[in-house]
Amino acid sequence: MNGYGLAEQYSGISNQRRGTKVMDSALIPNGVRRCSLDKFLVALAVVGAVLLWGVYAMLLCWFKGLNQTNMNDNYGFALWIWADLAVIALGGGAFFTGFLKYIIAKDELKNIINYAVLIGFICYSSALLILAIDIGQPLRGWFIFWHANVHSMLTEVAFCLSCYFMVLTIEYIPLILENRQIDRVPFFHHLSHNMHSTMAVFAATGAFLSFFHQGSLGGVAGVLFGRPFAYREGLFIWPWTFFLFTWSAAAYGPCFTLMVTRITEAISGKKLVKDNVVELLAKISGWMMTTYIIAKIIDTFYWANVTAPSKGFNLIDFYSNNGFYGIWILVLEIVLGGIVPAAILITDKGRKSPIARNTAFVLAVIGVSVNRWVMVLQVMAVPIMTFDTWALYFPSWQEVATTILPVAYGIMLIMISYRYLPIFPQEAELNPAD
Amino acid sequence: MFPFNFEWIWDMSHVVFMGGLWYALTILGIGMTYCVVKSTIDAAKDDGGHH
Amino acid sequence: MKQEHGGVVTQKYGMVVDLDLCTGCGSCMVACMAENNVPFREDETDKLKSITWMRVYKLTNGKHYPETDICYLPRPCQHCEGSHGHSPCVSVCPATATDYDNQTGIVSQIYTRCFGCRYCMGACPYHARYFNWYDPIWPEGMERYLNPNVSPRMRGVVEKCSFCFHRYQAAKDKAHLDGQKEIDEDAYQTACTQACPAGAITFGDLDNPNHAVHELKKQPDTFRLLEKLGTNTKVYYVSSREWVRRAGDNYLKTEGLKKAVL
Amino acid sequence: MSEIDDKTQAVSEKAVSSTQGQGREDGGSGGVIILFFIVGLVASLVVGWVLFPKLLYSQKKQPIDFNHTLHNTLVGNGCESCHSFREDGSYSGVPKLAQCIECHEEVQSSNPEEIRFVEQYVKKGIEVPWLVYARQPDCVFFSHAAHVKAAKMDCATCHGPIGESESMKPYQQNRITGYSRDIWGENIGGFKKNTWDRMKMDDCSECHQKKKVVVGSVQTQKEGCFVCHK
Amino acid sequence: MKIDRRSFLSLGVGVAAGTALSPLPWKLTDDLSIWTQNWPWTPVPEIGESSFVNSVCTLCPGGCGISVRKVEDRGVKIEGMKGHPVNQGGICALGLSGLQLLYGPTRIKTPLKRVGKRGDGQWAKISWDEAISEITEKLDGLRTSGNSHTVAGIAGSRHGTVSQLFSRFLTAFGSPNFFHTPSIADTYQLALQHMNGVSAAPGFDLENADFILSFGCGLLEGWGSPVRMFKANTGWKKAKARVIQIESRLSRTAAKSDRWIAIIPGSEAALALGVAHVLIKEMLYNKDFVDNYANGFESFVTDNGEIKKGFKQTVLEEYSPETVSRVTGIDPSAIILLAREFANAKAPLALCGKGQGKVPGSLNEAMSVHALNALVGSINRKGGVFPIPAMEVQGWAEVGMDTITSAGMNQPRIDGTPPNSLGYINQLPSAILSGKGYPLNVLFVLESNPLYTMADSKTVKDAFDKIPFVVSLSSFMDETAQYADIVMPNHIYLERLEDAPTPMGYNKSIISLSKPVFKPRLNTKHAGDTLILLAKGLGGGVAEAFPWKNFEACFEQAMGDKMKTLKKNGFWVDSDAVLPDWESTFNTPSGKFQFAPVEFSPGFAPIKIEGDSTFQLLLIPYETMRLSCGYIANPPFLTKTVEDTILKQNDCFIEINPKTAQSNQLSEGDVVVLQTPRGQARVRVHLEEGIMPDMVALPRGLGHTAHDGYIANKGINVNHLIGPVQDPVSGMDAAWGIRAKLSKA
Repeated sequence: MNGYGLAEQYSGISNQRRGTKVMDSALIPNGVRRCSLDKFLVALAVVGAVLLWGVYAMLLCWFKGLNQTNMNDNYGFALWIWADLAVIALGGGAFFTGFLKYIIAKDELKNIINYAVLIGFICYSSALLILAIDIGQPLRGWFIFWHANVHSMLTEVAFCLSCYFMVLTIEYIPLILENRQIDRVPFFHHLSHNMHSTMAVFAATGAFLSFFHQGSLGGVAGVLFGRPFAYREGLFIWPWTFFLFTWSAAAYGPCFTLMVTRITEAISGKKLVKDNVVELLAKISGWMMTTYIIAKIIDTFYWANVTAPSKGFNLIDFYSNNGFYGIWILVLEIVLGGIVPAAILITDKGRKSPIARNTAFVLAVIGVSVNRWVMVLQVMAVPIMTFDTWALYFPSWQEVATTILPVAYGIMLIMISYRYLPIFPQEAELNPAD
Repeated sequence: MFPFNFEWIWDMSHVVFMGGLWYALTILGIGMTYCVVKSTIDAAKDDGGHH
Repeated sequence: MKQEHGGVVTQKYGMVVDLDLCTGCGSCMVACMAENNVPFREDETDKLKSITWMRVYKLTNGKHYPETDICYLPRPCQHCEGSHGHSPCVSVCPATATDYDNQTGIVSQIYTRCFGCRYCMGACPYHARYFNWYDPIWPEGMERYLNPNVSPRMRGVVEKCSFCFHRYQAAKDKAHLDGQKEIDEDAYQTACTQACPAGAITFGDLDNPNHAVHELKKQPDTFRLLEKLGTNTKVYYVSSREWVRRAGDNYLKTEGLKKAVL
Repeated sequence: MSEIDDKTQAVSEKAVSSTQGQGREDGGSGGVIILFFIVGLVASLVVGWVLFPKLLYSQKKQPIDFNHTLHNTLVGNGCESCHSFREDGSYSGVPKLAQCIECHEEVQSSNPEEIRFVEQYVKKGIEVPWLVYARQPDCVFFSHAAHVKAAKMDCATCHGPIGESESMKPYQQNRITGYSRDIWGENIGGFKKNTWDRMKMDDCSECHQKKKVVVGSVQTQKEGCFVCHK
Repeated sequence: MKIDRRSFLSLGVGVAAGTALSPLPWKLTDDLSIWTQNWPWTPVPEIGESSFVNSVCTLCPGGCGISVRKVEDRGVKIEGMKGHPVNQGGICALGLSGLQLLYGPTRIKTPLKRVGKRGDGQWAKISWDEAISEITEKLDGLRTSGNSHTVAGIAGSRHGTVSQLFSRFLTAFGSPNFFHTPSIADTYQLALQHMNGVSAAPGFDLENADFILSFGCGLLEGWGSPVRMFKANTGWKKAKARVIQIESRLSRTAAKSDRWIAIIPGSEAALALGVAHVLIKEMLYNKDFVDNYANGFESFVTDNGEIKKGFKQTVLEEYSPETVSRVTGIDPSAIILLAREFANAKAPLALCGKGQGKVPGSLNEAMSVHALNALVGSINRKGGVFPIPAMEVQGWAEVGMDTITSAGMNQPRIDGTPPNSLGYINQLPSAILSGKGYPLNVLFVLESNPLYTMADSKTVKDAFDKIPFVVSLSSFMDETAQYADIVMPNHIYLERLEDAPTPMGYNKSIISLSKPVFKPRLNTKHAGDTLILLAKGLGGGVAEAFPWKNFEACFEQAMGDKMKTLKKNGFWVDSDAVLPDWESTFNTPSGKFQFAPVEFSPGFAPIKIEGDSTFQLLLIPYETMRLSCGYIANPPFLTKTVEDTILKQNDCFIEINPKTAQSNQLSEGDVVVLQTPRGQARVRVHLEEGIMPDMVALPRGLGHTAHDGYIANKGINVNHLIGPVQDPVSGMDAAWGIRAKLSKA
């Protein structure tokens, strides 16, 4: 590698700044424009400050214990686990887009797959980080692997999550290797090339793993036969929520990818992905959502009329006598967060209208997040013994900060990746350099 | 996790579950090894070709 | 009705709690805390963070003055058998830190194995599981009263009632020394049973006709908590008051009270 | 490491740029690379297998150098003469001073260790702070009665031939866990030859599985966890 | 050979491979997780030989036998003693928490002398010799100046050897001012004195009664001997005996009773007489007893020639169900039904003494209830009430009276009661503050905490301010010890030799032996020994009255021949006592039971409690087994069992009927100011259907300001809000509540 001479040339404090700038521009992909380094660093610092706040809260949780949170014995699972489930559902765009691209061979999607992978990588690394904070004994976290109980849905989640994170890393690596400077190293150049050519195998493994861990996350709640609000009958060892979660992650994940793409476009002020790509993914997502929401409605009906009454509950018991969980939440989840975006995205007109399309993405993201919220927090809140009361909880700042931490980390990773890696293959074409 | 772990039993659950796990890990392992080895060879080839 | 399991006699320990006798005095709770090294802090009024393996609930009939009525219900871990030992909590624990033992019918909790994911707490409809949100610290000198038969827990793990299993172990030790194969009914009693000044709690092997619980659980006014969930618990309750029995489970408005399944 | 290149340098062909880079830095020979690999490998193996255990364990001397062999010849009932069961079935473990005094009220021999024992402990009525090699952590319940009385096992099966020792080996304590080294075993890799070489959970379970004591656990189809945990 | 970055890379790969192949990372991972399983700040209890030592619990007057489990010299658990006649193996929550008191931070470690302002908690550690000599010097001065009577003592009880030794100390010193913490037992004793003509405590044969009519007694709230009451209650349930609870609040007793009858508090005597009315009117009373063994049923002529209305006439004229209904708020038909059931029971028994019986209460009420028992013949018979003669110490020689002693003893008591009376501590503060009699110079406080337990704490504190020298012999840094000038810490109950006398209401004379289960762990001294040392320090006649070398000798002499049994069994029961019959046991002038003692006539003179009509609500204190409200403060375990509808963080809750709350525009959890004529406090609202409208209830046992962080500053001490109310008949405190009002904070 060729750094020695230059390092000498640019040594000296007065030259340091210039050197940094040169280094920065050398890393930026060819043929694209990026904002000034100063602007970039300021933005990075702002997000970094938020990240540090989150890190501080995280350290508090690790060193002082989970008393730093507002979780309690009724709310053993709270904000974090919701964030975990939501982030994994939203990161589902990666596996599903990969599945479509590599297995179903929807080739247009190559123009968005990089970003889908990056978002997935962020989501899954965040999920693992949150889990590491959430457990009471982080230094014993590896017991879940070593002393695994294969009957536990959480074991399945942990295994598949970790494996799938490996897949995402494998998918993300070639992207890093495509950096202008790294690519100059022959080994890395070839590695990138070879990994691309075997990607279908990795993507298939990823899809397989995702199917199971998304499902097991649904199973986490569905198998709780002591919690009639969550409990579902199912197929063999899998409760219906297992399939619903997989299906919804596949359906809603791409919406999140598309939403983040749109936000990136808005911030960078550039069109990054062509409309036909967006519309294709939106269409597939829309149909997935449609089928999912039908299944979800059937599930809700069956649960409300058969499962819950067999345990002595009426549907309304789960949505009354408390200050938060009203029937509105069911409407928000199914109608606003399900039927409406699905309806927009399966119609040509809806897909073609940027406003309608973007609204659908946002609604979809809300819809799936509400679903995950309900399946985690409402499960904990509903009283089961007749002499129990509703438990409501409000997160502590430490919980909020540690939940924002991955968001800040994600933004930083996107900023850096976008600046230095050729994430959007169509960018140069759509934004020709003058 | 491994058959020598205290919790391990040779039953359906373990074989299916852990089987799936090791299957996935094996694919990832072989895939990555293949990529690394092939890239090393490719890089060496480039090198040789140039001299 | 004793079951032979691999040539060894198995037991199914359980409790029958007479709610007509229980006065809600709290002795069982304190006996449990004292026996099992349950920690405490200066402020224990947040009951959602306060560890009491045995908790006495106050039930009311929901009627207005002066028709209102109160009943107290002590709730230890119910040691659910579920179906074939798959209690709500046991099958969900990812690290095998909690387990159902067919030999005694007791749901174990291994604190040093638990890594604090709290999934089991989410699974338990009885709130019988408690998380150590805080480091258990005893004021200087007070750690002297700690019982060496029960290991104090550390911050970040789940704990719960063990039916005073260490007392079973102690009874076994004595039986081994005396060359006996089985232990007597009164050789193994939980701390709460022993302390209850009203004698409301009876403990023993539910399957053993020589133990008092065997007959007591068959009383006509017996019920178990949340039977419809299929948790198949080993703690039976008795009450002569119908509203109390009905409070043991959820019923649709149209439903009548069902008899406990024995 | 930084890869700095002049921006003006043309890098349109990836292959070209990479060969350039390669060409410039290719100076090390294959032999050196392999040598460095081996140096790194061997060094870290030495650190891990030799140095690490030395650092990990602290060495403590027993307060008195006790001679088991000598005592064994003087008592009638083997180990149980001193390590006895209490009436409630619990095991007394290391004898208390009161038990030693039965013989050692006065100095019996010219052995300096015995003289020290009598002077420092017996006369002053202070318990000897023995360091117990086999002490399990607080979370473990172990029933000596079940093993010695019911299963009629030999002490040596778990404790080894300590009864034939003439001198007390140093007590090694893990600096991180506080455990005695005998729990993990003398071998840092955890390998063992004899039944008494290690006292970890797996070692207990190994024997229990062989003996097929009871199979009660739903999860492990072995013995219930509470059999050994408290 | 050229070393470049690739060589270093290679070295790194080698190191990584070697490390992975060495045990280092794996063992470290494992050890780190094991480290979390053995955190050095998580205590590991020491193992050792386990043993049980029997003793008796004296945390309350219940006198339960306990069995303390020890591991080597540590106490690890307190259990009920099997075979003890009082508690039969059972134990209450407070008794179970005893070791927290033994090892807890509220213990006083060494004698202390105040250095800062009173109550500031600034102390200098002093030696026992210094403490003794400082006090004897002061006492000697008072004695030689003829002011021996200006020394007073407050004891937790008037029974038991230590209390009697304390009383003896004051007598020998020359002061008549011995006070004790009173209870319903004192009122009962007076009732028995007047009606049965005996000086005795009441024994209730609860176990054999089949119909229990309880006038607000907290039978399951710690009344009498708590564990015995739980056992009795279980017996009643099994024998299908019926319990009727007359109380304004759905207490645990009321909840467990067969019928809860809500009553306007303070009108219990009226109800008792209303029931008597029906019994007499419907001729349901025991004619044999009334005709042959009782006096004063019919009107009679006194020695002075006055015609005195008999019980029958009074009751028939003034206590018809309708009249009584107006006062009590109970339906007339309910009263009639109650009377018929009471009369038809085989062994009916009426009881009084609200809550735990901590307040002596109205003598009228006690006598009315006692009369009710008499009407059905439940006096001196199985399942009834009979006298248990007080056990005086036999073995000690009479106190020799030198001139100073007799001069001092001839002074009137400071509370104005006759020299040999029980003394009324409730009148002590006002007596001190009024400045009418003589000033108090020294006050000794033993096993009691008047600054916390006495009604109207502020006035009590004002009175204490007037006493220049206060000596506490408490084991704990309680409110009174905190306010003392010198603290001479007593051994805690598990460390000392002592006797537990017959508990209140127990139906046999019994003494249980409290013996030192543990060696004293702090620099404390047995209060008995402290008293002996003080007496010896004073020399002369005082020392002569204390001839023992230590308390143990004194105790053995006091126990006499019972000592052997006590040592063997842990308790001594008067098994020779025969059940008194109706013929020979009434020691009244007539030799018969007195329905209408000449001095009194059972009637309903309601105790007027404080507060005018601007206070629209009634505040009543209530007691619970989960809160220790006497001298012993709540240990952490017990506080842990207190519901969050009683205490939340540092706020305590008032119970109020939802209807009353609604009319005051209050809802659950609201913060309000509770105001009474005696004071005000910030509390929170808890809606409770089980309380009469227009009332609020506050638990006793909260609101400590001293002790440690586990006890202090939790809730409100109800004694800040209520004042003592003097019973016009007996002079004892008869307050059952106070008028109050609520305003939003």
